Amino acid sequence: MTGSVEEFLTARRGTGRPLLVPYVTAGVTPDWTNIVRAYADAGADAVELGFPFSDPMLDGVTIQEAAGRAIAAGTTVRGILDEVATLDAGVPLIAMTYSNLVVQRSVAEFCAALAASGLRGLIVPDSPLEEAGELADAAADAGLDLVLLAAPSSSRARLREIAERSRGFVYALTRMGTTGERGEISEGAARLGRELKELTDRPVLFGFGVSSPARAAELAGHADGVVVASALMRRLLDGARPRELGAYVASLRRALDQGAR
Amino acid sequence: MTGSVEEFLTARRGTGRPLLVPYVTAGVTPDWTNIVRAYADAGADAVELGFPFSDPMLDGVTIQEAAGRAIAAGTTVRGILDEVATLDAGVPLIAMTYSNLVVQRSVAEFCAALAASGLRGLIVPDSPLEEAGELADAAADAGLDLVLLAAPSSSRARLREIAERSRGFVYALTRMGTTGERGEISEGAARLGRELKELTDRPVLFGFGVSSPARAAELAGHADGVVVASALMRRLLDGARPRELGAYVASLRRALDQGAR
Amino acid sequence: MGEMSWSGRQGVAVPPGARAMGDPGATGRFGGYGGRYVPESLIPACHEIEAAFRAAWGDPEFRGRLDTLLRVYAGRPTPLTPAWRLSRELGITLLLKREDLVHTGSHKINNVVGQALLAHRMGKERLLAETGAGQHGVATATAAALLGLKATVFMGERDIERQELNVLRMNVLGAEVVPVTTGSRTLKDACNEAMRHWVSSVDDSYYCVGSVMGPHPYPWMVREFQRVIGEEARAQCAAELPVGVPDYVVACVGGGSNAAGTFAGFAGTTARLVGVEAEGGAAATFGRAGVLHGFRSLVLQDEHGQVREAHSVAAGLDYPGIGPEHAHLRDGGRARYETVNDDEVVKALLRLARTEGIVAALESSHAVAWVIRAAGSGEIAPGSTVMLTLSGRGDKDIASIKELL
Amino acid sequence: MGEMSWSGRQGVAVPPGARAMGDPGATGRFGGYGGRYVPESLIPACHEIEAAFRAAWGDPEFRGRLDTLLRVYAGRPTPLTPAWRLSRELGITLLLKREDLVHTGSHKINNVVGQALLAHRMGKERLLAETGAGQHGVATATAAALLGLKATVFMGERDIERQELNVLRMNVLGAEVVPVTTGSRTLKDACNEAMRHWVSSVDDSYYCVGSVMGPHPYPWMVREFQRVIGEEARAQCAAELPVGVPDYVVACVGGGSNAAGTFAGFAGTTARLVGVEAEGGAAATFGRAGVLHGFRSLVLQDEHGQVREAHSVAAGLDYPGIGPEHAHLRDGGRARYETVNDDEVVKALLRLARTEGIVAALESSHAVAWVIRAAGSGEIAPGSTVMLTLSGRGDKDIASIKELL
Ligand SMILES: Cc1ncc(COP(=O)(O)O)c(C=O)c1O
Ligand SMILES: Cc1ncc(COP(=O)(O)O)c(C=O)c1O
Repeated sequence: MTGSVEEFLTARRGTGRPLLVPYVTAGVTPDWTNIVRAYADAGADAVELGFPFSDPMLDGVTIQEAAGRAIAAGTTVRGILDEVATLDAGVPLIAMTYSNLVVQRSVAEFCAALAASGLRGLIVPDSPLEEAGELADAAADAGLDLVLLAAPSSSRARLREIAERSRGFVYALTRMGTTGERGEISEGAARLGRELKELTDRPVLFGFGVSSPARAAELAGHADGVVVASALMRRLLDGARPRELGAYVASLRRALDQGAR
Repeated sequence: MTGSVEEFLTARRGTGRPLLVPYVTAGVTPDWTNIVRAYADAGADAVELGFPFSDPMLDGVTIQEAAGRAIAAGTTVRGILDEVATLDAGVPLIAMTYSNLVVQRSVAEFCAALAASGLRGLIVPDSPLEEAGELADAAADAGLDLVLLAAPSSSRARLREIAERSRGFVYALTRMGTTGERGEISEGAARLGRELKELTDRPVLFGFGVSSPARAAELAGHADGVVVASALMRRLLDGARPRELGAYVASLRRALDQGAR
Repeated sequence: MGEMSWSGRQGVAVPPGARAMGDPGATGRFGGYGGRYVPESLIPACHEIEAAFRAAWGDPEFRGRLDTLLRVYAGRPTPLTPAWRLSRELGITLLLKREDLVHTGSHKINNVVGQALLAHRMGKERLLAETGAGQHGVATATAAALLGLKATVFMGERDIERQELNVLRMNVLGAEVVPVTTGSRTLKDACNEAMRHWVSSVDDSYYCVGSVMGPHPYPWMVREFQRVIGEEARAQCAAELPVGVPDYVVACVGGGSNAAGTFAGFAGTTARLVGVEAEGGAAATFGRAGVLHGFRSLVLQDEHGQVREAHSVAAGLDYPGIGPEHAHLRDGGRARYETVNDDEVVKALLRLARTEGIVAALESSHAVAWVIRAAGSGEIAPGSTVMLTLSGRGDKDIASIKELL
Repeated sequence: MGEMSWSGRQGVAVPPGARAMGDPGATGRFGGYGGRYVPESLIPACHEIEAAFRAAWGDPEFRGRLDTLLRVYAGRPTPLTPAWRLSRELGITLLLKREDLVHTGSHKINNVVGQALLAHRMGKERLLAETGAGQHGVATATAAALLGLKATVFMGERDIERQELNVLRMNVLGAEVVPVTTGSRTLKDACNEAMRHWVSSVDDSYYCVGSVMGPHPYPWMVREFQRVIGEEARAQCAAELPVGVPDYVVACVGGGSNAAGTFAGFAGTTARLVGVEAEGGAAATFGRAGVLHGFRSLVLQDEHGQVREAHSVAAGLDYPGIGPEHAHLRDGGRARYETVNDDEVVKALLRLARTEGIVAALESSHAVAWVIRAAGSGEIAPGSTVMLTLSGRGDKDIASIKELL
């Protein structure tokens, strides 16, 4: 697999099918890399890889718990990168983590290490536009796509800037809240998707609260696809094996494909 | 028995023997009047009768407990007086109680009731010189001797006034403290006895902490006799019957008489 | 908030005002009440204290020292806070004199700093005190630490259980807390025990009485040390209120020290003075004349003259007597005394907490409860101004009202 | 007492002084620290708050209201109390800025009254807050009650156990206390949870941050609301001290709000500024640069960037970060940061209680412990003058130090 996240996703979008990006917390189980492979095999267009952090401010209980498990199991950035280096999933891998892990040495070093291991993108939810400048440069230098988040509360002016400065895709939050399955998709989600689509040609993906195949299909109708995290991680915490998680991703894939028809 | 406490005690003193005034809390047992009789039979020169009060500020634990028992058993001033009226002990009975019981209706009424029941004297430890004026008049009118207390802390001028205004005898406190057997007899006791004896011809009796026959004899050497309370009440609370209390008074009597020889 | 105007001009100098509550003279009599009903052994000490207090009170250096300590150490003057939201709900103007804000959390410190300075001046080494709610004990332990004196505090076993926090505070401050196991095991018995101990240690110990009670000069002296509450409040009202004087001046009454200090500042004005007692300890309402703890006053007692145990949710009001001057003010009609029950008190505490963010002591909440009731019934006319002394903060009571939430 | 002269001229007007700790501008940067590291969802709220604060802070009516509330409601100015006996023992002049005397018992109220007024002005209905020791939670519940707002307070389960009294106080004040069961179950996790809740309720809820932390404008705004401590103290020192300025200005540091407010008053003077952290939560000493709870600063973390749990006997100092401005002051050498251990702290609490009759909070006792150590070692030269901010009272800690007596 070559090319940037954005090139890859844009190409996939071109096939007319909504994009699907499932999430896994790196290190949450010893065989987590198998989960990545299972996602890819089940039709994921990219995989979001959570680098666990002790204080995940924007995560709900499910992903908090997954991160807690991974940290307790000794997961480190270095360890994840070593495993990623040997993992060829066939789709782009996008790191998602919090600023504190990114700034440890320097953002340039962090981005370079990610790229060297084969990661193609980066999401840092507590690094909004005004703090992302240096990071965006470092990511660009390393050849990583820095994905920015857009929220229902963002003004049109901010959305314009986010759409312009985001790389890979634009991560549209379905609602005001943390990750997690509970809570309604805000009415603003459709509006947010529409506005972003007006503002940019980049892929726009919805994330947060995509709790079922039906919900995924519905949301994909307002944008280019979805990111699914807590619904998968809850199943994993409840004991699901990579194969079962893959099957769930496949069911999401089917729902998206049918919804798009 | 006729005459005032003072006449009675002065006459007894004339026989050359130290005076002995044992104490009992009225109502502490159903047969408390037998204790009074046993005291008299054992050689008491007068008996101090405690009218129990809920808040006996100048009493130590032993007499507090005796008072508590008596009150719990339903003892009232009226009830005590009714029993006293039928009790001819052959020696003067002196009431000892706190101001609150004395002022209930009027001090005149209280004194008259005491006298009517045959009591001859009254001790009110929380009624010092400056508060005793009205009470002294009422007692005099009723024919009761109002006994005043003198303390080691009293100035010579106060002692003079106390000695002058006390009736029956002068109650000299052996020490600064409450009733009770514990605690040393203060060095000032001898001085206090001496000073009072210089100031008055009235009998001077020591009270507080007269905890043994030996102590009684020693103290009597500095004055005209002793009041013994806690040592008796402790025995009573420990289960002693009137006969045994009488025997203890007899032992005090013997010690005093021997000490005087 | 904000509907009621409030300039915030506080802490103004106290004007020398009408001193209607005056010197009770050598006999310490307030009408027929007061006096010095203590054993002869204590009479010299009472004389000595009276003489020392008269000298100190007339000595500008002593007054200056006391004043400095009250300001620089204890945090006076305390503000007069409008109860903005509760006032609106009740249709009156309710002003709170914030004794809850002084060091140690109640008005007791005003008195104790004064007495401790006096004891120090008299060369005493130890302070003795009785305590009910523990506030006076904490204040005494505090002043003892400040002046390098020892402190021994007598406290009923029942109060020790109810006010554990304050017991621990006294321990932390280095004071010895002596549990009193006699009688009702509350304040009344702690007073007896403190008196007994005082008799035997009067040479080096000073008995620091916690309210306007005890033998002369205590009721007078404690009122004088608490007068600062009323004088500050009077000056603050003068500066803040259109008419200068409130219609009502209200305070809770246990022994009656916060009320006496408050009333002293307003006795010479047109304000109606109201003392509020706990229903289960309402000596002014249900008491008869008697003698307890060294003074003559109204006392809760049975028909035979045995003193009753008081019962109140507020340990500091669990006292069967009332300061002698209050009995006198009642007889003369200058002040009136009302009662409220435990239930009203707890409700009042919660209501003030939730309308004003002020958690008052259960004792102080008695005054609040009466104002709520009287404003509700129209007894306090709509539009009236009420100055209420909030004698202390409720932290000490939180554990005991927990179950009632 | 009395060897040290003290005129008692307190509460003087605060002079407009050198404002060395200034406005961090639109980006909220203190050198390399600070910023606004929050999810995009919260950015509009942060902008809105910054704009509202800038407008309010420049609005005399808002300032007047805040000033009135601080004085008439919260009990400001607080006195500057000479620690007479401890000073003599240590051979220095130790002055205590008495934040323990303000309403609710700690400096937290200064900030909260300010933020609550701001939230009210912004039309918000609810205050959200995190709390460690519970003091900030109590202050928030208090201000919410005062202004008729709702309050939801997030508190770690471990702190709920340690500071039960404060939980009950919040309940009495009508606030909802939400136990936080994640992570170390202390302040850090309560912050995370408050942030998460804020994201989902940002329309009607205002996040009332409890220290100089969080995204811009909080660290700056909270310091400005706490500046009153330093400015009062500065004016009081000017009025009382021969040289006008103390040699040392010392405060404990959890997030760092009482220290920041104190330092702000003295930054433009020659005083040496010392922040004292708990050994087990000493981000300024043992931390590395990182990003936590929305700001960049020094953070206790392992080699991999996972944030460590702080450990201190003082719940309010159990925080693995430090306000960004402190990190900047440290880097620039304008302030230094020291650590003391739990044992020294408990000893210091008892020593102050027994020499001055002041039971300080465990948090505040950190500052006292350092002064005792530094005066003992000669690091603070004999004869020096030390101004120490006593951030709060120790009543909340009494139960937890019980075993240590
Ligand atoms: C807060 C508070 N208020 C009132 C009282 C009652 O005392 P007084 O009637 O003397 O003011 C107490 C007594 O402990 C108290 O702690
Ligand atoms: C009394 C007291 N002091 C200090 C602190 C620490 O906070 P900061 O460093 O923000 O002043 C706290 C926090 O709860 C506290 O309660």
